[in-house]
Amino acid sequence: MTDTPRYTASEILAILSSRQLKDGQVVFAGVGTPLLAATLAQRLRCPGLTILFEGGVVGAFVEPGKLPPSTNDQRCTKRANMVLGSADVLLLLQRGYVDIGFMGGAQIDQFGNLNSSFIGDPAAPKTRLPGTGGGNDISSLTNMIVAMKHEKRRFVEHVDFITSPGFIRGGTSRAESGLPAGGMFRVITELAVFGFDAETRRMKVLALNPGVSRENVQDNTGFDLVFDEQIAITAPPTEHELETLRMLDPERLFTA
Amino acid sequence: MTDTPRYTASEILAILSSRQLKDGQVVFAGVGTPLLAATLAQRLRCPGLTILFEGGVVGAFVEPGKLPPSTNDQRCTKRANMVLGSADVLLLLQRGYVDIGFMGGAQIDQFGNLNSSFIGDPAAPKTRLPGTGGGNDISSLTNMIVAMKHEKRRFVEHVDFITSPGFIRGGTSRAESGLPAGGMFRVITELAVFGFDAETRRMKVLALNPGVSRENVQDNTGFDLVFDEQIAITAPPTEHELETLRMLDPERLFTA
Amino acid sequence: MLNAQVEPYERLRENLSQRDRSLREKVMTLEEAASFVQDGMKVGIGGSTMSRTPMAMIWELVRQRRKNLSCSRAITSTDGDILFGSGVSDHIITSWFAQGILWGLSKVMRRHVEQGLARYEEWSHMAVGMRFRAGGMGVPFLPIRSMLGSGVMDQRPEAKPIDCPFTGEKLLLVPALNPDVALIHVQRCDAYGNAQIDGLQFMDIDLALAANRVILTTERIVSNDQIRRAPDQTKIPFFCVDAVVEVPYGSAPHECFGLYEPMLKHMEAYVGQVNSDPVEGMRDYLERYFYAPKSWNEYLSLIGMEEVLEASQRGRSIYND
Amino acid sequence: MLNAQVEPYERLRENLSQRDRSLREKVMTLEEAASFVQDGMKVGIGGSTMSRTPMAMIWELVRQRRKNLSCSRAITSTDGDILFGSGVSDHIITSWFAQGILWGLSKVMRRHVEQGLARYEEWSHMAVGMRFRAGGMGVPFLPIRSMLGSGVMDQRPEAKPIDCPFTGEKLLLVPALNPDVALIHVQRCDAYGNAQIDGLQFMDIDLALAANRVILTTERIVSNDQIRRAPDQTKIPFFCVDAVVEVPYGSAPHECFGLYEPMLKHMEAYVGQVNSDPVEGMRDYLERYFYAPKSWNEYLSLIGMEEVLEASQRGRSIYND
Repeated sequence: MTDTPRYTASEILAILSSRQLKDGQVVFAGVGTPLLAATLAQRLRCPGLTILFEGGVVGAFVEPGKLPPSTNDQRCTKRANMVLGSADVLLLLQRGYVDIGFMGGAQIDQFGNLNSSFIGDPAAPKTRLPGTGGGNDISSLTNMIVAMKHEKRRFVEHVDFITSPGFIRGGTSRAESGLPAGGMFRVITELAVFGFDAETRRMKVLALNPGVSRENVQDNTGFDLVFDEQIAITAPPTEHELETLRMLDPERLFTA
Repeated sequence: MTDTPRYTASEILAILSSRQLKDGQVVFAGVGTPLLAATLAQRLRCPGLTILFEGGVVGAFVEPGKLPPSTNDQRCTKRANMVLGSADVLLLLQRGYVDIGFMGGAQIDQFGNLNSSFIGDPAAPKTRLPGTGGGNDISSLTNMIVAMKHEKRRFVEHVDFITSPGFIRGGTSRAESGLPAGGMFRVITELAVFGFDAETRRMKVLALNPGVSRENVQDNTGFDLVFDEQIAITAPPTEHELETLRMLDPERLFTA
Repeated sequence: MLNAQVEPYERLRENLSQRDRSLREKVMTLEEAASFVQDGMKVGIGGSTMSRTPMAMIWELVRQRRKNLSCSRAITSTDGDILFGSGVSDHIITSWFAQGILWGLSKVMRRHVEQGLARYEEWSHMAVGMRFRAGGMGVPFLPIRSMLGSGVMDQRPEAKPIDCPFTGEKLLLVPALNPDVALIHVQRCDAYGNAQIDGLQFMDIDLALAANRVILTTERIVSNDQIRRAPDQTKIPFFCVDAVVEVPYGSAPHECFGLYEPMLKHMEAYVGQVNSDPVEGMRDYLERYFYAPKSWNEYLSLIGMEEVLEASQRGRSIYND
Repeated sequence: MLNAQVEPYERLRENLSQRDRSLREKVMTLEEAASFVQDGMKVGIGGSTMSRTPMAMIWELVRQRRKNLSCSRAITSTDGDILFGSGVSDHIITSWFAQGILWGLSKVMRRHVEQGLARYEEWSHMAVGMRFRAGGMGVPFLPIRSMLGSGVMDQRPEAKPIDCPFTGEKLLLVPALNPDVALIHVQRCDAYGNAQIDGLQFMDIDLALAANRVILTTERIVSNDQIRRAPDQTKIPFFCVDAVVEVPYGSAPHECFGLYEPMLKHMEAYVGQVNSDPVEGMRDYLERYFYAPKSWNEYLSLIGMEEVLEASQRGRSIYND
């Protein structure tokens, strides 16, 4: 495949994530790869994609080269349809107006639970991580896409702490915890695209990224992976995808 | 007292009501006499009086000759400091930002309870009145001044229905009902100014309007009145008060 | 049974997930928009008293002879008379119901309620607001500190007094109200339904978020670019909106902030007519102003050019120094 | 004991009735305004992450060596580092605490929390917002549908899971948060404290209503006439405000919507310095930028004219087509 353009792990993450979005969706995006991927989707295939940001923004069109350093910066409001309070934009999720929540992740487990609070015992943590932000609210209240780096220490059997709930302990435990709506939909890494089994709610591989083997993925994962019956191979990033991505983030803030 | 200017019952009601307000207060005013009296107080003695309206207005300065037909009309916003939602302006009362609530009344009882919902049995009413509007909220959440016409059928021992609570059944019954703050402060009529006993919470006459006798007041009241030990005689409206009032309401919408 | 009136969360979410919330043009006529309102539905009405009443949409529902609607509104004015008098509604949830403070009691309301032809369900004004707000937030209730100790509370078994689990204080929980459809009139919106409201917003934002469908009528449809130039002023996002209808003077004879004040001569004549005979007076008024005109513009011309222009002059003056 | 953190309603009302809420000028200096903040108080901080941070007021509190403040904020950035690192605060209630997504973890926060020098009390972002909102509404709690089933909820016995009395659904009641003082930075206000906020408002309106005292810092003090010309844009009414301080660039090195973006060179140098040595690096930074300057303007000149102007150029560009 000598014609395949060269790309970084961050770039394929952003591009494959953007492919998960559909035109017309209302997407609540976190900063970093999610924001970049949602903006990329808007430019490539989804002009009617509506992006919400935690800072209180509905329908932003972020400018190329002016990616905001957080979702609470004024750059997030560029050409927005509406600005509103931070709590109010989260309440839109609770009411059900949002199709997809789209976040990064520090640590994930087999049921799609995310940890961004503590490494080690929360009472005496090895590392105090930044915490949930809107992550807990978003993952509690809508369907989630998570884009994250694939490392063994990040893909664990059980997270040290559930910051943002996936399917909790699998099965029906999410609904029983008081979260009848939403749940993990996709996890995208530089190695593969994952979904979740409809019954057990365990993570499973849906597609391998180009040039990645089953063993590659399993070796980088801290629990036994389920593979879908028919594993697809994802098409590599196109020149057009890469060019557009690089136009959006010329300083490589999020695609280094 | 041949020098005393002539005035209508509505006019003395508005003027005596306006005298109850103090500069610097935050006053939640209903339409009609309250709005007119609060505006009059602003013009005469209280340039720092802040008027709130149910439609969602903070700090209005209503224009002479342009009295709004309701507190939900745009005229209420003239030279306002802030406009906000109708529920939000009522929440300011609940939080405690408002000094005085100021309303009219259709029917009142000895404990200052107001009825603007039903004459007769609520299940089969003789007359269905307009209802509470913000009245129940205002009287539940702050100190009240009520301006109303003095008629025997309006001043009753027990109202047919408590739309806007005064002291409920007197004593500590208001606080026990879940209303620890606020309560009736003054009732102003064309005959007298009333307060409420600190213990029994029964209505009592504080001052008689000029030319009005104790018997006049009692004869027009449907329950036995308590008279304060020292009954004052209210000073009659001044020329300046009347002129200003008539300038504000030249079409006599609320002072006929 | 009483609790049945609070929509279970899963049903609310299911309704919303079925709704097309994508960015799409949804401009249509009054006739087309009326199809969202079916007999027996719960209908939330925007504005308050005589302000930003979605009168053109109500006019259309009367013409299409909808019935048994359960309507809710902050404060109800002559719109409530029309809803009861036309037979469109037999149940109104509100805090105050008369034609306007200038005119005393509504004989139309009195006749319907006192004779048991229709129900006026009274809540405090804040309670109505908190019911829409709970609906808009996706929670089943909100706590308030009013209505306690009053007859208004005694009449409302739908609300639940509780002892606060944090402080032991008495509170009243008011149930969420999620209308099937909301009718809201605004100064301007784009073809997608991003709506900007000038001046008093009343309970319209909460109502728009709470309802399962929203019909917007608007004085003007503007470009999406114009909306994006002032995103602070957008009060209702497009994904809450299912229909956009451009209807200049769509609140007449009521007012629309910054554009026109109430058409008080028409209102006075109306009040005189229906209060002197709430049956025949109303029948005649509906025939003449609601059923007979061929279009909303013909209705406006019956109100009269002079009155419309004079109301506009007063309406615009709010922006004068 | 846990419930003791929710202010009883009677105490809230008593506090407010003692407060001078009259229409009066309240312009003062940073030094004077700081007197409203006493050691050990609960302090709510406006803005979010790097936006409309009331940095000048924080700077003054550090200079005056306040201590043991319990601070709350939507999202905490380098302001939190400064509060912990200076010893002003040993407890922060927030949903996210790092310097900014660009720089990874805050070594300052990690050192304080992991060594038990200070507490980071984590709530979900919406929960922080609903805690301020309950406080601003004068109710002891609000119900939410997030945090359930998570470790975040398990760590927060202050919140109460309940079965909804209307629907039987699981809900979480989050307790009202009424800070003793709120620090809020705005684009403009008048001498009375009527404040207008452009762009993102974050949780500042709820915070202002919830707090028992509010210190406003503002880029400009404008006339009351100017406020009254755009009452739609007023977000905080004067009677919530106890002090008004005019401080141009009062959020530096963070941003203020429409005026300046973050001063990222300064931020990067800061992050490099404190993360390489969270003790000495912080001590040196505070000495140089917080204790040494004679005035806020001198602090700004240490950040540097070029960086301030460049941030302003980027800030204003949000209004460019």
